[in-house]
Amino acid sequence: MRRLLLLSAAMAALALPMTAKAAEPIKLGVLEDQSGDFALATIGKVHGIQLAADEINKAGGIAGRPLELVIYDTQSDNTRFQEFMRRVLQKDKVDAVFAGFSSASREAYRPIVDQLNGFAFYNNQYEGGVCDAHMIVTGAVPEQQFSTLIPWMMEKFGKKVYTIAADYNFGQISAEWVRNIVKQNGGEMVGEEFIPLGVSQFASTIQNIQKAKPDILITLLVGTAQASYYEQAAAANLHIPMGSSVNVGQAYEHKRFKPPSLANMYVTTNWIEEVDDQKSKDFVAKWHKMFPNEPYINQEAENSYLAVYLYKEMVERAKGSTKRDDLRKIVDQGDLCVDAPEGKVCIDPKSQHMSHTIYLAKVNDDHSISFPKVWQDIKPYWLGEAGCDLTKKNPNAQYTPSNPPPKG
Amino acid sequence: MTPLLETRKLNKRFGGLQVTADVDFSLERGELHCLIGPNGAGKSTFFRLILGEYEPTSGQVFYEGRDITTLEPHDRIRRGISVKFQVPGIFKALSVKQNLEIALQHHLEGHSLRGEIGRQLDFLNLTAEADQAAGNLSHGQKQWLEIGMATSLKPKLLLLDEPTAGMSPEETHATGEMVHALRAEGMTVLAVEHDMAFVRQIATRVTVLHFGRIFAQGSIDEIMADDRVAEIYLGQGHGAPHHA
Amino acid sequence: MFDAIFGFLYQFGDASAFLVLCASGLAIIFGMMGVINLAHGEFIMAGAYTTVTVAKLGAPLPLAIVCGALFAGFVGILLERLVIRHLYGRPLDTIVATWGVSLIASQGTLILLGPSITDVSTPLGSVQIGALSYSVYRFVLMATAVAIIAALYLLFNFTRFGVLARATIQVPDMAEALGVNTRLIYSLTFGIGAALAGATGGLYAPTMTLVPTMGSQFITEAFVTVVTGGSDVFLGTAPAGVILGFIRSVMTTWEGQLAGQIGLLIAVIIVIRVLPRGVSGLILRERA
Amino acid sequence: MKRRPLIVRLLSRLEGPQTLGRGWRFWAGAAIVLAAAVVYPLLTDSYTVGNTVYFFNWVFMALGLCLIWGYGGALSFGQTAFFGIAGYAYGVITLNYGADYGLTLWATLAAIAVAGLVAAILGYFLFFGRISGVFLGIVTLAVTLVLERFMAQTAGPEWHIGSARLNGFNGMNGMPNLTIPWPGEDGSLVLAPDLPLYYVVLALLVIAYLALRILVNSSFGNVLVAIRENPQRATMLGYDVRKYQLASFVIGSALAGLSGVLYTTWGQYITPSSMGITAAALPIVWVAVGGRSDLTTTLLGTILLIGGFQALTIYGSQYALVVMGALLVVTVLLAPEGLIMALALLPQRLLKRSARDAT
Repeated sequence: MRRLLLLSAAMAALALPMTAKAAEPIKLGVLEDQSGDFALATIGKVHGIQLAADEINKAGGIAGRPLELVIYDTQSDNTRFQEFMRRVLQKDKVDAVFAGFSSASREAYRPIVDQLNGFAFYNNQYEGGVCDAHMIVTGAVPEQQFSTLIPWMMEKFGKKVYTIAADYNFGQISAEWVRNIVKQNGGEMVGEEFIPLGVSQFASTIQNIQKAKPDILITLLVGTAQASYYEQAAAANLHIPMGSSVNVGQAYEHKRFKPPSLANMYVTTNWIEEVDDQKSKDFVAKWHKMFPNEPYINQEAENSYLAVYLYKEMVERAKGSTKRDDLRKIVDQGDLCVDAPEGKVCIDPKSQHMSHTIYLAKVNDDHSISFPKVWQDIKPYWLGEAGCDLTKKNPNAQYTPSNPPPKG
Repeated sequence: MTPLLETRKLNKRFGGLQVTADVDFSLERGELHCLIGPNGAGKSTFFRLILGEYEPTSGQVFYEGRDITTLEPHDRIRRGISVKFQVPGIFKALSVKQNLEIALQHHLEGHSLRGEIGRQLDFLNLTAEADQAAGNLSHGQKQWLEIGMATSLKPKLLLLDEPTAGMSPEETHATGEMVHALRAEGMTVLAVEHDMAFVRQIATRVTVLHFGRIFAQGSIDEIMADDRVAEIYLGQGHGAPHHA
Repeated sequence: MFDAIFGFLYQFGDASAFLVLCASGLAIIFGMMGVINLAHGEFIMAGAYTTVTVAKLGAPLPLAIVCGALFAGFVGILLERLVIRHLYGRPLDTIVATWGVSLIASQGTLILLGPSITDVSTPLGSVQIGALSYSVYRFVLMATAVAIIAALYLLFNFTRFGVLARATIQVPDMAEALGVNTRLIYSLTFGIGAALAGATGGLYAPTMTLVPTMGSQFITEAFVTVVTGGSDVFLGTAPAGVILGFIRSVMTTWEGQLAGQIGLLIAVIIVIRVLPRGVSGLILRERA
Repeated sequence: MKRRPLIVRLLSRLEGPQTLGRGWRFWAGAAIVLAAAVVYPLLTDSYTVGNTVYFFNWVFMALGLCLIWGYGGALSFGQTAFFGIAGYAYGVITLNYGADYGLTLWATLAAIAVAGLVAAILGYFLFFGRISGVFLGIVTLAVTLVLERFMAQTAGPEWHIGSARLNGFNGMNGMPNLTIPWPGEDGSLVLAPDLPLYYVVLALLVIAYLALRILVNSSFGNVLVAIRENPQRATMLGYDVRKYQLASFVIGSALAGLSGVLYTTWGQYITPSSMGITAAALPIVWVAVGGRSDLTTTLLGTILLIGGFQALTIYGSQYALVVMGALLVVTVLLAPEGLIMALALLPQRLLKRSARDAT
């Protein structure tokens, strides 16, 4: 009897640290722009993370540990990202950070993540090329969006392409992708124009396009100012089929602008709220239950949502460890996937970017959305092929097609 | 011997308006020269031309025989010209002491600077107000402070633009004494003045400007005796030189 | 050839109209009253939001724009009473105050009305001229710019208020002595400036996306134009708008949008260097 | 009469009519504050230390603006231009030549020199062109905006200086931290945003502050305030106003450059938006709210405001910007001479009032 008591006491003693550990929450830092220029597209990202965390905690947390969010508003201001990335990593001591909308903000915090040896998730579609072991990217990249969009449109509308793009990294690099893919598919660039951020008047651009008479217009315009283009083009009676990788899926212009200014635009996105299959419907329903007056659930919101589940998957497969090295070992196994609203998506070990289901969304005259085509499991192939292999070495750099990783 | 200051055919036109016309003026060393004339006769403009604040439309300014027409204002000051403006030009927010220090620190520093400031304060009897903001001084005190600053530069030529404007007769007289004292120190003085009592008190020579031209020149008595001068003042209605 | 020329003229007119419109309100507030109003963009935003809201209630666009202007004007007068009034003679402090106001306005709008509101589409359709088609509404904007400048000219030169306002602003004490209610004049003048900003917002609302931070898209151009113009609204702002509009459209057609923007700014730097008192300074000197 | 040695004369300039605070009380207080600043990083965590360094980084730009605007009376709206130029210059140099042999220190000096040089050229153009008042503000603003918009579009690989890519709007990153040669196994000490960097920046701050105090209380400072008060009179006392304004502009801009370098090394990142209109407005706000007419109030005000704004953003969520705005408006209305200045003058005023009541 006495022995048994002793035994049980011993067991309790053994169990105690376990349970204590179990109770201790896993902390996720969340740095997103909830005010300022980008708020429009990013408030949903925070909600996505909150929704996922809520579900996970209701279901018993990650490896038995509850998920705790540490959220800061970065005000669309790069310096805030620098301040708060240090804060979440050093003061709040979070296990991982979900951060950033604009590429500039990502580049602003990346050195700090590397320096403090943190682990960050960038849940945003972007110009691609970040080869950094401290980063997981769940957003779509150009090769996923353009290798699908451009050939399909050239097939349908013709081979003369005109690009207007925001005059900064995203626009310039995306335009480079368009150029290359058009060439590969035997098309012709009849024009390319770069618009400085913040420009809201497009008289000259519209004329140039009219003169060039393209079959397809690729619009890579970014920011609320440049979005004015569509209204102004429509008013000038410019109705060329448009293709884009940023519109609709991010700032839901089709909901905000009066029809038909966006009519006949084709966008490749890895998910938007209009996707009509049961899974997406349920997801949207869950969402609106928690955030009844969400104006729109965009692809970045879905990326952020699935990122939380991706992290859960990693940690649980790493037997509850949240150490970056342990988690990267899981990534290296090459079969790290989650089941997202858009379907099954997996992480590519070489680049730590994510494969996606790519939906071709067509904006109709009444700005309703239809999906002429869906591509399953489109891989972020470029970085890996170009020579970024994080399983071997970590250059902490961002590459572009015209500035690829050094060979060898 | 070359005159201290000389202007040749000095013209200033603002658009269509001729403010000074072919002014040939010369000032000998040691003079106490008064410049009078009805309002708008171009007296202040003439000062600004001498100081280099305005660029003449045509003509030249000579100082100690050297052509200074194209010289920057501060260079002219450094060559020994100094001015006291009509509206007291002082540093209102700064203390009286500091006002003087800024004027004196050109050629003095350390103990000698502090000593000279003290001397000046006595001379201007502003010792009591030394640490007050210059803006709080009475009008007359402001005038004197500025004269003090202007003379601290030890100029050869001192320009006074209505030094007694707004002063009581007593203050005006005291100012007159001050001017004589300065002359005794070897300064040449050119003053724009309306108060004929003051002019009589100090002037060794008087020049009358009218419509930007030199209208008459001579001793105070000659000018007083000149009916044409009386006319232009009467013609203009006010500011007539009252025979003192 | 014709297309090229007409196309350029259209761009030129369009750019000038934009500059004149977004500067006119500021020209009065800054040019006449010397208040550096960094919240100018937020007045424009207020005008745009009001216009769109009213239009969505079914009012015809012109009426909606008038409402936008009135609302902005009202807010302007309010601001003048509460804040600006205490800052006359301290132009540099108005920078800080109005910057604060603009922060409150844009973030407040975000909190109250959300990150964006749906706009109204551009009226009047398009017209084919030569090979190119143009938005008719842009021509309306150009015409309006001219009309507004003309109206201001009449207001400030031929109405009692205008004369009093100019008197007040040039020689406050004198006006005071003459028994003019200078405080009223000031707030009215400020109100007019704000109303013009509001009108600008209303006019461009159908051509732009409406977000709380939209004001920032106008502010730089507005200041640049006003300062190039100098203190006089009519002899300054209008010509400056035209000149800068010309430079911008030339640079844009020649080298693209970036060149247009940078060209604009560099032109301003040079103009100020050559004419420290702005274009109106030059014109006034010539007239004198 | 024999002149006192230079050092004594300099020290005697530490206090004077142009600066608040004199006598042993003030300096004792200052010593206590400094002591606290030296000790406290040992009592707190490395985040707070790094974050405090971040606050300090900006103060140099504010002090520079205080000199140009508060003392010289010339409002520059474009100090961020020099901040950015120096930041990029540091990036270009270090990305090309690395961080060994204390090179980052030379890079820092070079970057500041570049900023100063640009300021000298621009300043010559401005002040010798007799541009003043608001026009000065707008021109300097235009300059910084031109730089921002130009840099924003330099994303392509063709935009590089040596092996350093400008990298457009995304900004330039990966430049090394400040690194000083140090006896030890790897022969150098990397100043990551932690204790060592803290002490270096603190030292720089103390030096800059004291040096500026000496400067503004010197004859140079006298002339500077004279120009602010009445440029015509200053000219008519034989001073070349333009030269003094230019000098203060260059010194102030060099300090902005120092801020730029420190910021760049702190986050190993510099971006065009640090030259944008918002960034450009901030220093003016700090200086104006702190109290532009004095170095001490500017120093305290700047740190207080940056820290306060950050705190607001952390705890005030989306209302942060609204509160900030309100704060600015209220300050300008209730404490025109600046928040800190108002506090500094409060005691005297109370004394005055009580004196008045007594009589």
